[in-house]
Amino acid sequence: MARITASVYTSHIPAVGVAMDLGKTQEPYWQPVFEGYEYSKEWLKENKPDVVFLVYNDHGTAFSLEMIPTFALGTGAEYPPADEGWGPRPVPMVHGHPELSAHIAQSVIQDDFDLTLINEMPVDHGLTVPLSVMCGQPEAWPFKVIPFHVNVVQYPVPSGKRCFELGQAIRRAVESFDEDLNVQIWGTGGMSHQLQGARAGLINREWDNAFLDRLIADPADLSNMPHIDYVREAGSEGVELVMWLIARGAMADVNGGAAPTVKHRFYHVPASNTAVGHLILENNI
Amino acid sequence: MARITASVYTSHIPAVGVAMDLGKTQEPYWQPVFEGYEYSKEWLKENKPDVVFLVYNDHGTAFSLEMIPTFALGTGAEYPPADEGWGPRPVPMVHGHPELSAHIAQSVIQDDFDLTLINEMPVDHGLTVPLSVMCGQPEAWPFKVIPFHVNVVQYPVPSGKRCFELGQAIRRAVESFDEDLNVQIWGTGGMSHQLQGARAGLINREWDNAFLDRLIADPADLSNMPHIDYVREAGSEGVELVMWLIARGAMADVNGGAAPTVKHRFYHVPASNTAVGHLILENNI
Amino acid sequence: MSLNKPYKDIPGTTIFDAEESRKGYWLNQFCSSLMKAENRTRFKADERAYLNEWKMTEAQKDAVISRDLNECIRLGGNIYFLARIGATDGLTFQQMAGSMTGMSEEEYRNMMVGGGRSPEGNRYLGEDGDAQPHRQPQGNHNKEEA
Amino acid sequence: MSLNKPYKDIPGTTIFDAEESRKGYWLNQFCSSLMKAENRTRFKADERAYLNEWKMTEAQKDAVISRDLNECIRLGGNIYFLARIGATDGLTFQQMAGSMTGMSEEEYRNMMVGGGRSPEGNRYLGEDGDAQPHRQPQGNHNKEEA
Ligand SMILES: [Fe+3]
Ligand SMILES: [Fe+3]
Repeated sequence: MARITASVYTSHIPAVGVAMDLGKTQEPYWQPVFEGYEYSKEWLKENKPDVVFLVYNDHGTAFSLEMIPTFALGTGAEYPPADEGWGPRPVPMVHGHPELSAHIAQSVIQDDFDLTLINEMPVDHGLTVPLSVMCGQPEAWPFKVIPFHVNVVQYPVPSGKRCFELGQAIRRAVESFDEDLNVQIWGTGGMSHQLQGARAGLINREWDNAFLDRLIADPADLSNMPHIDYVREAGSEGVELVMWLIARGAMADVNGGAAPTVKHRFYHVPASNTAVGHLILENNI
Repeated sequence: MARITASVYTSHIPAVGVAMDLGKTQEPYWQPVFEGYEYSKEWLKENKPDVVFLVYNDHGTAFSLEMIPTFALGTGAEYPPADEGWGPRPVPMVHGHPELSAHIAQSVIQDDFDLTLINEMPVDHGLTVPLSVMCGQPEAWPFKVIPFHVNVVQYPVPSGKRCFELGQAIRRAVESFDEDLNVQIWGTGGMSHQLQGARAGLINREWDNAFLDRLIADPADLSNMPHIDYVREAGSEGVELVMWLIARGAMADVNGGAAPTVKHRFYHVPASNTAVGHLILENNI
Repeated sequence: MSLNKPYKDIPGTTIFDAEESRKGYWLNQFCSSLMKAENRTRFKADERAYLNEWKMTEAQKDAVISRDLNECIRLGGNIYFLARIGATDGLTFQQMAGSMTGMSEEEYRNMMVGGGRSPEGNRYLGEDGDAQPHRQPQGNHNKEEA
Repeated sequence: MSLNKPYKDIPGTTIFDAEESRKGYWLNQFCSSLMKAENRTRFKADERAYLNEWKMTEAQKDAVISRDLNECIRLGGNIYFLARIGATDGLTFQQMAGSMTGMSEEEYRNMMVGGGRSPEGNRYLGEDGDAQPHRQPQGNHNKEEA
């Protein structure tokens, strides 16, 4: 039987990907950022999943305004890195797990989540930067990836509560898959940042750390926070953090299991416009 | 304030559109089909809506397997008739109502329906045939149309219950729109038909009529019927009938109002492979 | 996979689920391409050459060329996509649906005019309706040929 | 429309909702086209000519040409789409974001290294934080120029 063994949370800042692609990780500006992922890379090697269910948002790359899905599940076999305007990132092709994806689609749609299924799309920094910070620069990604896109670009975006409940439905889906698979779920985006207007550059260190505390200790309560609080406190793009609730909702304790172990927690300001947040939670079975 | 004044239900059989386009409506085969819509055309002239919220399924036309949305709301300004392989139907451009669409999107997504928003797409016979049978062959459609697509092509498709609840959310959305608009909601597709395999041509007159009875009298109960019953009893394509539950869910009585008046009911076999069903329900305010 | 698929016990009926969809992906994508007039022209000019542009299996290509829609469905095709082939050939939906039953066009049309195929005996595999496997192919048309 | 839009009271912040999206549809679609290298080349060769291929307003075209991202946002642009213009110019996200604050690149970068913009006074319109309208444009850079 497939099992969700751990969840990983991380910002997916494009400049972090660029710093890796250009070999700048040891520069004084970037060194403290990447130091925060040293433990994580070791941990991931020792806890190598078969599949990562990777929750992210496409940033107007695969999805233009022609068609805006609220939740989109990748059911394809492979996903090429996107050209976001600077040319595609020099990172490996992302390989999917169509059988598990199809199974999750079947289960989650029957649980009344109105997914859009995607068989072909390029994946942008929202998906590839988390892979880079967690895996470094391998020739090929060491596991399969199921991309799951959440609309946080055009309002209304799905509520924190909806996201948290979706995580629970994903857990049910994964755990009813017959094959023995080690599955991790990653929630990406955030933490506080605003990329637009006179308020660009907003960072709220106190709020971010309270978010991490609550995500660990009481995610059900955290999931009731309205969008406006994210925007007001953590910047217009801080609303990406609702995606972390999907990953958190898929953990065992939400469904009556044991509380997860916090394996790693990291916070740093700044990377480009953004506060970097990162967390690893392991299920205890 | 915008109001849903009536709901219309009709099959959307492509051959019916072809019969109209080729001027065959008075042929003996077709005459009884179109006679069933004579009353409806008069009724529609006397009860002309400003906007029709038209629930249908795209038949692999606008949406290939590349991307399969469960629920897709048209938010664009216009939608051209599609080329489904025989060339586009000679019918007018469909004009949308972007303001009302945007309002419905806002409201319904906040009600936890995970819509996909569509700004540009061609519309196939699922949408244009209902317009043709209800309006005849005008130079321009006499009202705005908001297309709403439901995936009934690739399983799993949304449950009857989910559709019925969606109808209720659409009603709340429409009735919170400030502008004074007469809105009708149409549910299309069905009734019994199967287009594939050794069982092609299946028609279940008794079941279809029981469906109409229950749709009128107790739609909440009807909405609990599982897909497998639709398929087994009404043919593999009979599952399109779940879309009628969206329109029915938007009627006043579902939300504690008065029961609707049955203005018209029509049933005929066959049109091509399919049983033709048609119903007009008017809200009593 | 342990999810419930209660739709495997209906005779002569394939439910197009995610598994079928994966199997038939390129077959159905090829069909979708026929919504463009220029592609219909290119396909008609040289069917095999056009099919070779797609990542389809040889069995899928053969089923398309022989217009065997039942076989296309077995190989992951969905009728709404497959209908693009019929449209390219100038067929109606009734002709396409009829072609899967073993009946002649006239037999199928008469069945529909007579009220369509009865659900009796055709709800579950193992009953004795006319769509059951042991009663295939249907139609005098076919029997005469056989 | 009577739906609640509680996000209109935050200074220096535009929430990209369906209304903004309608307003900025072609502006954002133009931006999306710059994800293709050949379109970036064509745009750079003759900006006005390339913009004229899109159903944009003249005000939108002018805002693009003058690289006024704040004005682009007022006209319905969304930052993720607008970023394609910056990418075409070879700018980073930090340079783009900074350009909307009135600060020089160095001032903005220093603000970020110093912990970023404080939320204090910047949560509601009418407070006295540095992102409030009455404190624009920001930065010594601008003041020196003015
Ligand atoms: Fe992001
Ligand atoms: Fe249909």
